[in-house]
Amino acid sequence: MKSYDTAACEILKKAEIAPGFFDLTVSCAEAARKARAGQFAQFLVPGKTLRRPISICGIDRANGTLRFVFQVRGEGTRALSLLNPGEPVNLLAPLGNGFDLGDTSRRALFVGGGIGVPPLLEAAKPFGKNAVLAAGFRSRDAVILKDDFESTGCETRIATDDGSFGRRGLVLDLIGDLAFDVVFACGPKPMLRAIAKLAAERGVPCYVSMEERMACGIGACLGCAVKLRGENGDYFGHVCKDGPVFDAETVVWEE
Amino acid sequence: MKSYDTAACEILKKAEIAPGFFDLTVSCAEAARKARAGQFAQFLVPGKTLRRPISICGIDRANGTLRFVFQVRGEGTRALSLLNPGEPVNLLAPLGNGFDLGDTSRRALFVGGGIGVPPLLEAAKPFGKNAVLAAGFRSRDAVILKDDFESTGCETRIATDDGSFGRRGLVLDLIGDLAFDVVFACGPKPMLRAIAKLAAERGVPCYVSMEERMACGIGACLGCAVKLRGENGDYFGHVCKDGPVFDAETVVWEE
Amino acid sequence: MADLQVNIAGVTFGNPLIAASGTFGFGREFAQFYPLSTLGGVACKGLTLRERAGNPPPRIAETPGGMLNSVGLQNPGVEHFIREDLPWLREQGTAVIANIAGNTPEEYCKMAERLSEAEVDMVELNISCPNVKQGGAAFGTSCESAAAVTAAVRRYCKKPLMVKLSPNVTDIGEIAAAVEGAGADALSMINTLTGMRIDLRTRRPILKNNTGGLSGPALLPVALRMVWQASSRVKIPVVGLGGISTWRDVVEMLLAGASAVQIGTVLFSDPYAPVKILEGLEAYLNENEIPAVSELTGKVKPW
Amino acid sequence: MADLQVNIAGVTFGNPLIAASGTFGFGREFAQFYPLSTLGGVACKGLTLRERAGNPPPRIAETPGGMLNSVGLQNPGVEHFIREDLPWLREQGTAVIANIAGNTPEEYCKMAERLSEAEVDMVELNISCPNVKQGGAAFGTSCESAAAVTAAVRRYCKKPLMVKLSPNVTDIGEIAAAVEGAGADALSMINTLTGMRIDLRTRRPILKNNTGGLSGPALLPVALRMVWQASSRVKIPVVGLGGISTWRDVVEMLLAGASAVQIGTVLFSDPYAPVKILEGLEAYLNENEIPAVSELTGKVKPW
Ligand SMILES: Cc1cc2nc3c(=O)[nH]c(=O)nc-3n(C[C@H](O)[C@H](O)[C@H](O)COP(=O)(O)OP(=O)(O)OC[C@H]3O[C@@H](n4cnc5c(N)ncnc54)[C@H](O)[C@@H]3O)c2cc1C
Ligand SMILES: Cc1cc2nc3c(=O)[nH]c(=O)nc-3n(C[C@H](O)[C@H](O)[C@H](O)COP(=O)(O)OP(=O)(O)OC[C@H]3O[C@@H](n4cnc5c(N)ncnc54)[C@H](O)[C@@H]3O)c2cc1C
Ligand SMILES: Cc1cc2nc3c(=O)[nH]c(=O)nc-3n(C[C@H](O)[C@H](O)[C@H](O)COP(=O)(O)O)c2cc1C
Ligand SMILES: Cc1cc2nc3c(=O)[nH]c(=O)nc-3n(C[C@H](O)[C@H](O)[C@H](O)COP(=O)(O)O)c2cc1C
Ligand code: FES
Ligand code: FES
Repeated sequence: MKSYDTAACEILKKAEIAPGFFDLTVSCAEAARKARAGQFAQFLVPGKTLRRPISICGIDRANGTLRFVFQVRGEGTRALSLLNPGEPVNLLAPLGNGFDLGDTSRRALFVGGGIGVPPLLEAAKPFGKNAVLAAGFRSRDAVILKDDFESTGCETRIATDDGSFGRRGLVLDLIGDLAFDVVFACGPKPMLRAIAKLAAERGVPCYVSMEERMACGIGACLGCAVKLRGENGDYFGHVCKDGPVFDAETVVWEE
Repeated sequence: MKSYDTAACEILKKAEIAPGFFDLTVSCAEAARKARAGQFAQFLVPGKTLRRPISICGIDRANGTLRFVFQVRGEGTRALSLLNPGEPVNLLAPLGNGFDLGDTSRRALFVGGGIGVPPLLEAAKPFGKNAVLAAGFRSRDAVILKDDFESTGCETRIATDDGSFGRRGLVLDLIGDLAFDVVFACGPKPMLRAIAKLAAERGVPCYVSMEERMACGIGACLGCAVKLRGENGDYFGHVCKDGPVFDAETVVWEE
Repeated sequence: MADLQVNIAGVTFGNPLIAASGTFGFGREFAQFYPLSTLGGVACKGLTLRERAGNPPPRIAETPGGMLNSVGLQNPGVEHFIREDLPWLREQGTAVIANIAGNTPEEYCKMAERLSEAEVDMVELNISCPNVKQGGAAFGTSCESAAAVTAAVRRYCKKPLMVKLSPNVTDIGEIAAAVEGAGADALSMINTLTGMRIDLRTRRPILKNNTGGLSGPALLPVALRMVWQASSRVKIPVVGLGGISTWRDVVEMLLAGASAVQIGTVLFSDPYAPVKILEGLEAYLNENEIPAVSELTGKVKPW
Repeated sequence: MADLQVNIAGVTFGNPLIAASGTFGFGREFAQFYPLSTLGGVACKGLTLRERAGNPPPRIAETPGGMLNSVGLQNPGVEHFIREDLPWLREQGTAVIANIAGNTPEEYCKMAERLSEAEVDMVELNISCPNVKQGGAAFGTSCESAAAVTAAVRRYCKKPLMVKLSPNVTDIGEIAAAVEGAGADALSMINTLTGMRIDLRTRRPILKNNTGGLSGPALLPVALRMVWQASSRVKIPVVGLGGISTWRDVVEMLLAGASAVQIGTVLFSDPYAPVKILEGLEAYLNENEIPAVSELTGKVKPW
């Protein structure tokens, strides 16, 4: 019956992997057992009305742990960044649909922008050398998880806004020459819209992980709406239940 | 100009001296230097709108520390009881008027009910052997600070509601035979009212430390009203500024 | 063991905890945490005559001690509910309350008529939703319109009729009395207070709807005051809600005059809240030797 | 360096932070923490024509993210203020706002007349205090009475006249427009929302007055919404307050339409809040290269 953990889990490891970017390993055996790449957790922040959604970056079923990488954006993520190993944390996980990886012998392109990169790591693993990551960051010191991707066999191509690392410019500039059979993307909406367009032009399936402000995280409050294309016209689906991963073709890319 | 600390002070010691009664030693040199017996501090409780008033139980100017003894009554005091040595705590102190001890060669009677006992300790010290404490507690395991009073030279007489320690009954029952020149009291209102009446009958000055729900703690919000007798009739004074210690004769003992 | 059962307008609830409309969907999502029979009842997501898409996102904003929502009554319509959701929910061993909202009295009446044939235990008239441009807010904020829509629906509704009041009014007692006079069998209160948040970076309201409804603990003292004021004006039972998050809040609400309570926003920080609140409530009743929870209703002694 | 100065109805404030009436006394208690010139202005404790004893205690109750008070306008009367408190406060280098409350329009007028001769910079008409049994609440909760008392006072008041609105109303925009029409030079909003808490042990309301006024962070989203609604209805400046506790809250309030802000309850948890808020506000303006704080007013772009 009970399919989520809300019990207090324990922080096992914490590291600041780039200024303002934190890497947490949490002990939560039940959630780890059920989790798949692309799902997320809702973190309770003491004193806050709403939980904070953070994507699962790594799943270690053997050790019963989940890994999360997040950026401090406001009070809630700041509070989470102050938690230390040994301390309890309450999370509701795993939530959402996760990536449908399909045939992992396909050439898979992973496209990530900034804090959109971590949710892709666990999905890239099974593709091994068939995966390429094209990732964009603000600058050299905001580059995260490059080694993690490379250690799964994945090729990495990096762009930075200021050219301080990799190529100067946008993620899209990194992939003009690449051949791929499927795309998995996470990052700012304009980036997702652009990659969705490119994939559509090439006739390649594209899966995007979306963000929206959430309350319940389980599909009950209808808070996290995203406009989707349906058989009978556009409608509002929900990131926490129908997503966070959507087939890019079903998303209505407004503005 | 600045006459209170609001800076973060550090908890140096914590002990649970009876079930639900906590004894905190806080490092706060400036407040310790200024404090006198009977004054109080306003403790900030993270996540709560209002600070919690707790009386000063001990002053150690040499070490720059204050001692507080409090009972867990609700969420705020529970949160304070979870603080540990080494952790910071934000307090505004010293506040209020404190006891005017006067001539310490007088025979002083200290009357305390339950958690009303701690504020009397620092006041009893200068009276040494001239002091007697009459204190009432719920039961044996709620008896606190007896040794502390005795080590100042003070005689102690204890009553418990259930007779499990000392005499069974009320504090007032402990003092029928005593001779005294001045009374200092702190505890539940009915107890204060009774002791005020007794002192008035014997023509002895009586000082009572009162409680009221507070917001600012410094006399600005007029929240902590207490009805006092004035030259032009009754009026509302304020526990945090005019008190917490009042001459019992000026208090309007209603109900 | 204390008796937790309460009766509101002829409907028996196994205990006084009801899930608040819009925070519990049609119950399915929460059924993975515990049997829905844990709850005395479930007030379903607000229904409209036809399917509604709801407002564009963002629909959620956090506030100190609370949150704003501008979901805007996204729902599949009353027929879909009766066909697809009700049969399942009916089987869960909890009382079912259908919450309805309309743009015109006629829409309300049609829904009430349709639901009168369905297996719901009670109809909750949402005359207070602040997110719908026309109708919703207006009905609940004047005595005349609140009474008019209640009276109209009363004629079509064969189920016990509970009217849910808006707190965005000058005099809640007056509205409560007007709605009682128009034939309501019970009141539920309060719905959300209208609020706003602004994003400093974009200088735009966080909610695409600009404003939204405030719910959560921040609301509790206002809800308690209004339940106290309204329940002293009417004879029909009042179901109290707004910011309840602990069993102590439940007891306060009952003392203030409520016969049962609803809980909403607390479910988002703790989906298991109903289980914990019930445990606390039972322990409180037993420790204080209060034989039935219904004895608490309205027992506050004002000064 | 950004220009922090703002002008409200002809009065210059060194910065947009004003202490809210009733939370700052007449300033003396806070002068031990920092010079009062830290603040742009001080709104004094609400004054009545004659001394008032205020309500019996308890007067304070905590709520989630907020608090209730039922102080009930305890004050020494307008003459005593002018004689004993104003001369000192006048010397502190901050603008002085006299907040007045009356039971009848005549009382308001007498006070306004008397204060017109005194060294205050502005008069703030409290038509919203919910704690006074007669008068107070009524004036602020209908357009007619709000306009009537404003118009009456306007004739006697030679100082800039700011009217402080109550949030306990159905349509704040309507009241704001009525008060502007009656001659107000500025609006301040919001006063407290009426709330209640009950003591489980005694089963009595915690406040001896049964109900009290809700203030503190819980109120912020309601205040922002009302300031936004009212400022879009009137041309006179609006001073925004209600639950402000950080510099970010101040910026939101200014964007929503306020020309200056007041802070109250935050002073109780942190008496140094004004110093910290100002630091944050200045840093924000400088980082974003906003030359004057007054440029933020009303800059929210609704969807
Ligand atoms: C499915 C999903 C997965 C996510 N995964 C990650 C991740 O792996 N790493 C990471 O760093 N961030 C991730 N985010 C974004 C993260 O949730 C926000 O940065 C975080 O909620 C901000 O909280 P705050 O208190 O620090 O900020 P505040 O701005 O103070 O938060 C205020 C409110 O807005 C909400 N909010 C603010 N920004 C966002 C946002 N971008 N998305 C959703 N809600 C927001 C908060 O949850 C909160 O309710 C994810 C978001 C979603 C929806
Ligand atoms: C001048 C003064 C000195 C005090 N000294 C001590 C002391 O030395 N040791 C000790 O254990 N207690 C002392 N108290 C009582 C102590 O302040 C309360 O027990 C405490 O505030 C309860 O907070 P809570 O969050 O645990 O309870 P809650 O009931 O959850 O508190 C809710 C609100 O009510 C207020 N409140 C509740 N009870 C009291 C009370 N009795 N007096 C004032 N406010 C109250 C709280 O401060 C808070 O604002 C003193 C009170 C005053 C006024
Ligand atoms: C996301 C959300 C959606 C809501 N939808 C509805 C609704 O459809 N119909 C309704 O009557 N109330 C609706 N409400 C209001 C709640 O039922 C309830 O009145 C309010 O949230 C206060 O209770 P709470 O503080 O316990 O959440 C909604 C509230 C929230 C938070
Ligand atoms: C203890 C207290 C006393 C108050 N007294 C007055 C008053 O005398 N006159 C008045 O206009 N407002 C009074 N108020 C209301 C405040 O000025 C302010 O409108 C309200 O508290 C909301 O702001 P805040 O959330 O920043 O405190 C009082 C508020 C508090 C908390
Ligand atoms: S957050 Fe509630 S439906 Fe997605
Ligand atoms: S608590 Fe503010 S005057 Fe005493």
